[in-house]
Amino acid sequence: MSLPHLADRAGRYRAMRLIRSFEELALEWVRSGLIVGGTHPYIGQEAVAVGVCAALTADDQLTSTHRGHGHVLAKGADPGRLLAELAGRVDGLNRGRGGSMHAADFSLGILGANGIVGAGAPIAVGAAWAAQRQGRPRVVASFFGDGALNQGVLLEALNLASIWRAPVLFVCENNGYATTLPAGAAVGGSACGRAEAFGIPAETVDGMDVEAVRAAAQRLAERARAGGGPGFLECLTYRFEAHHTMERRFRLSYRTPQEVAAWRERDPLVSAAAALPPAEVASIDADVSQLLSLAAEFALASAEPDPATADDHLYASGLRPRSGAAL
Amino acid sequence: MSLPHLADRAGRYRAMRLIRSFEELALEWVRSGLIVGGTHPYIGQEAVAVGVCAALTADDQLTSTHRGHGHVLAKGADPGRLLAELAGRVDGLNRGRGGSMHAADFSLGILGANGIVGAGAPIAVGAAWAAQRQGRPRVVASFFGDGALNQGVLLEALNLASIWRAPVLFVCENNGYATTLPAGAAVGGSACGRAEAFGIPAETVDGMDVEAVRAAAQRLAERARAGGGPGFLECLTYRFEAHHTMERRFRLSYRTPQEVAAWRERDPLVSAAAALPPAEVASIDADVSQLLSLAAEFALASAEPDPATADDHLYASGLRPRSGAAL
Amino acid sequence: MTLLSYAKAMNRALADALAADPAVCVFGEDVGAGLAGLTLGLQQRFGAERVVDTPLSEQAFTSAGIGAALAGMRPVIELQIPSLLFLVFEQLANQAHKFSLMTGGQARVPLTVVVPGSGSRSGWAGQHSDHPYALFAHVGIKTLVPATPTDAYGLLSSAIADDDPVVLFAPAGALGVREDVTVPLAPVPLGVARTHRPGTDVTVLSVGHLVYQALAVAEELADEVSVEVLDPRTLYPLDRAALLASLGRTGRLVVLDDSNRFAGFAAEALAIAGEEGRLLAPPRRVTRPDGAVLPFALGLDRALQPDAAQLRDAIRAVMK
Amino acid sequence: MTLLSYAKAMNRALADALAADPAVCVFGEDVGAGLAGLTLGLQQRFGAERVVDTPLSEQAFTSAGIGAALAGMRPVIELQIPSLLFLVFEQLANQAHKFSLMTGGQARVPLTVVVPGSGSRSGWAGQHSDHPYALFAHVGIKTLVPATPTDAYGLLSSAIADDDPVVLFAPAGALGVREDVTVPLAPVPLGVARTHRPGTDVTVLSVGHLVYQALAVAEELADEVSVEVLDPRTLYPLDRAALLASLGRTGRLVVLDDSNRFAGFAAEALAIAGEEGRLLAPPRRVTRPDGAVLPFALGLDRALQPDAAQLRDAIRAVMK
Ligand SMILES: Cc1ncc(C[n+]2csc(CCOP(=O)(O)OP(=O)(O)O)c2C)c(N)n1
Ligand SMILES: Cc1ncc(C[n+]2csc(CCOP(=O)(O)OP(=O)(O)O)c2C)c(N)n1
Ligand SMILES: [Mg+2]
Ligand SMILES: [Mg+2]
Repeated sequence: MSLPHLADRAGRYRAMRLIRSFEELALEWVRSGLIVGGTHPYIGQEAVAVGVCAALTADDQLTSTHRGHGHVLAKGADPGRLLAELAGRVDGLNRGRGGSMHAADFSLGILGANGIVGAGAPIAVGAAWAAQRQGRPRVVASFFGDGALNQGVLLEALNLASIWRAPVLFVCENNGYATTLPAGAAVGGSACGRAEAFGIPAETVDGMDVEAVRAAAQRLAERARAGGGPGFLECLTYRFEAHHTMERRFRLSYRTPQEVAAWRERDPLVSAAAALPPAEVASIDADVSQLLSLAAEFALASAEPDPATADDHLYASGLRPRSGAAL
Repeated sequence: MSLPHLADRAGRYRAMRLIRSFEELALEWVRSGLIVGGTHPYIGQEAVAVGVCAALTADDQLTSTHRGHGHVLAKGADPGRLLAELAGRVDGLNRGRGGSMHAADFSLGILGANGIVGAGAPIAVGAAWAAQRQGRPRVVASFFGDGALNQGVLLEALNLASIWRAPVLFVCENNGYATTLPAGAAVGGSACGRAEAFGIPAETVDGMDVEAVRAAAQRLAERARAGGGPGFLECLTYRFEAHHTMERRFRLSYRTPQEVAAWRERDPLVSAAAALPPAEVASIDADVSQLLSLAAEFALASAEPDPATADDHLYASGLRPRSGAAL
Repeated sequence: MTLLSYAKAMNRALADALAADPAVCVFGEDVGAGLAGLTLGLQQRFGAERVVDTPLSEQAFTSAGIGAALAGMRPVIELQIPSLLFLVFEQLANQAHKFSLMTGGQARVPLTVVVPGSGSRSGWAGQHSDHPYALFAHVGIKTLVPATPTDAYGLLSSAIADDDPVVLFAPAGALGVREDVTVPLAPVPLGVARTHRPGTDVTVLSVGHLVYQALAVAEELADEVSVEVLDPRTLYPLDRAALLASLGRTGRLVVLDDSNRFAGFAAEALAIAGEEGRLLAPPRRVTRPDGAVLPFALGLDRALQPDAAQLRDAIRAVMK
Repeated sequence: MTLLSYAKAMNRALADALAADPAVCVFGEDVGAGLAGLTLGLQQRFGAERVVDTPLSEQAFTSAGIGAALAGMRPVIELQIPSLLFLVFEQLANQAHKFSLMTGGQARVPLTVVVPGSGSRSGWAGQHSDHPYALFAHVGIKTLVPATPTDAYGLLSSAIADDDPVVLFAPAGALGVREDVTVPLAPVPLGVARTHRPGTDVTVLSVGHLVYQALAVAEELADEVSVEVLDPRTLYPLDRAALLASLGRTGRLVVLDDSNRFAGFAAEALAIAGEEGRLLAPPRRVTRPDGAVLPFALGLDRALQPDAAQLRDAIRAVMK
């Protein structure tokens, strides 16, 4: 059974709105210093996370990226706990230890954002392989960007998934750029062509259309769940904001204002909202806004971790490392 | 101008015979203990090294593999110095420092065998990129096996070569196995399909037919030399011997005797010899045999390196490392 | 008398772990054929789905091991060459090691990486002869170097049962050792050193196959000096208490360590001795040189590894 | 008065090298945009064929740098994150470092790898906050950690001119430093330490940005103790003579080192002091903990890095 909160169009619009508003709030918190270190905003790409997660069940898992808030929220993570994590508080998803780039909620099958481009894909393959062995009907979705298409380990992972027929849904969020480098200048051949070359069926969809993403993801996920092996979905999308909040400090010209404006015209929230009665949209928006107020309150109320606990959790076995202070 | 010693059929047969006989001699030397550590015999694959090198000029370069003797000899390295290297002597190509897996002759454009599968390919791309920058009409051939098709760095290298239009000739020696693992079980999709997916033109040839290999290599090399970008050549071949001489100690069953026998029927030397007058073949064989006697004499006459020089050449800048002995 | 070889002991530890726990599985190249000894016969016994022959994709299959570990498995990764650890350094140091802390304790990565045949294999040259255990200890990954068959059995068993990533080096120089096993094979706890020979004048802290060199030299010099031979077994976390206790008895330290000298394991042992020990003489290291790359020719290969003469000199130096 | 920032000094060293030698070239991500400062304006000046924006293929472009170096170029590789050094460990430790010896001196690999922003960047969490310089020193790759703008200029210049592979760490904690430059910028030879402050009681050997912490604490304690602040600048090959000379003056050692403690740089310094120095008191290390992974929350991140209070304690401990 697919995730209840994404079961219908209203739910999916709601999730997209939640991600958008969450990310806007996060931008504010970066500006005000509540979030230290900055974030990679997901704004513009919401239809991908929501469309893909709409094809997943609660037991399904995912691996995410440096630009992970959308995936984490779409799979159902608590926005208050995610916000608390970004602010480095003890009630954060990772107890304040992970921050934006490592946000995870294992109880929901969210195996973590990852700071290393491409690193999530082979982890997803291993988790999917384990599910096969354990006889679970589980699919593992692995999100990554166009830049990750050139990471060796991701390419190796495509092959492993293919020969193992592992139930992985590879989701390439092609937003046209790896930081400042255009995908066209970086990627020889095409995303889908690569996947197919490893023996993996691949489709390209409009990543600004949540329903199109969902439909394609559903096909590939069900195929994988039925033992048909991995699938690959390229979602053509765009990030409306900077690569990273820090980018604002630079004067960069890798994208023209015209290009950004043209993509903003295709805002996935606008088209998703258009399919719903305006009153329902307004009520969802109001709901989300309230939810985020509560999330912000929750995060602000949460304490900063005690420095004395800085190396807690370093070893799962409980081993305590030797301190770095003089004797 | 292509390498003079490989300019005609007789020269190519001669080179194949040299490799075959060299490898047989090396097997003897492994058995007798003159070569320590063993070798990865090239026997059966001679047509690939010779066919490809026949498409190269003296200024062209190559990167080789753990199974590298054939490549090194085909490009023109002195068999006596290669043998001395395998025996760890001071007159070896690498002064006895490299052995089988690192044999190199930079004066001939042989950038080295390599102990790490796949590692040569990106090195070839960099050398080819440099040639482009320096305005030299140079092609760099990069040999690797079917097993290397699953190394991330090699896949990354295909992409780099493609977007840089680097003059690289990628040569996949598909001998059907990576040690004991059949290529069919390891490689999702096909070798050529992968190269094409990165935007690189690719061909498969009969790797037991030196003339077919040469013709295809010539096409791709000339294209690359003319600025047309990299090419990929899959050569279907077979190793007649064990993966490594050490394998003889194990009772392995990954290849049936029937399969080995069927491929031995297609011995590339036999077909190459058939295209020449028998008298010429006999005279070449006698020549090669004498050449190898001299090579063996040369190698045996060469001294073992002085242990006091063990860390010579560690730093090209001449820095001497601190010893590991107590003060 | 049952003579158990080191290689067989590891094979048995893995077999016992596979038999005892369905979560244990193996990834590696040619593990079906058991070329490296570790997995000999295990694919036949436990199936190709648990003892998995992988393509030459060390990075992806090591990461897949991490993913499987996150999903409840206890994967054992076999790497054929010590330097393949360099190839998967990102996966081990940046992913496996960091998951627990970065997720605030949500995740554990019980992954064991085994290199059967670390250090020089005689004639395999520069890229196949590394002994990079100090790198893992520095990064903070549990690092084991068993010297004897029973320790190989016991430490590999404990590694697989451990909830953190562990790297186990089986030195090529010890793989052929055989031991007369009198008591049942049993797990050996991580982080506990072993005294192979008690002594009162000098502590020789020796790693892996060099334990045998230390014992031989200790015996040879027995009339001259009383040498205590201590084997850390686990390099990280190191049994500092055992080292300091031994130094408390002897007051003198020589470390015998087949890895590069600079910032290696021996450096750490000397640092600990300097901070916490009370030494009667300056300590000594016998190691590979700084930045060592082992040359191919056997005489050169040997010249860069610690030898008995160097150890004798070092012992005599600290006794002066 | 010209105030030169650390980031600008590196940028200028690279620009001067590109201008002086057509063999110098740059590979890296977003080097055209100059996001990390190192390459700012250089693609515009020297062209996209010499300052090359690469795809996210660190392993291949680092290896391509090796290939280009073998073909006569002097490539500079920029890596955006310190842990990307883990990703290319095979390429650096097993290929670049070994080529010269393995080919018997036929080949040289003049490759420079620069990480602008090593160590903690405050808020970048576990996978972006490493300071893994000891790994490279252990392996034997020339390892530089400049502390000041003029040293950043001088060491980067020397690295590019050197015929061996070099890794240069530019600590995030030093990138913002500005220096009043009075003499012309010039190369700084590798392997030569620098005394930032002379003293007679304690040698504080401090690495990178921590030099400033050492100087501040030395000043603060000036009435109490005379601290000599020594900066190795090159961690490997280390200027042992300078360290031993300083210890000859002071007889006491504290090492301040922002990397993991176990088998780190500080361990090597203590080992050398133990072997060759004559110490009046047990030496001390102030480092990150063993196996450190920096947590995200700023207070936790800071808690795992060496701080002034720890340094003060250490200095007082060796003075006791
Ligand atoms: C292996 C690796 N290389 C470089 C980086 C630095 N980096 C972080 S995000 C990024 C661009 C990623 O592009 P893409 O995969 O297209 O994802 P997007 O940012 O567009 O979502 C880079 C270069 C990294 N984190 N990991
Ligand atoms: C990256 C890497 N993984 C594993 C090995 C060990 N190894 C050496 S050769 C080999 C098989 C290579 O197969 P292939 O590429 O097909 O070449 P072939 O031996 O068939 O010529 C393996 C696994 C290695 N040297 N490098
Ligand atoms: Mg992108
Ligand atoms: Mg093969």
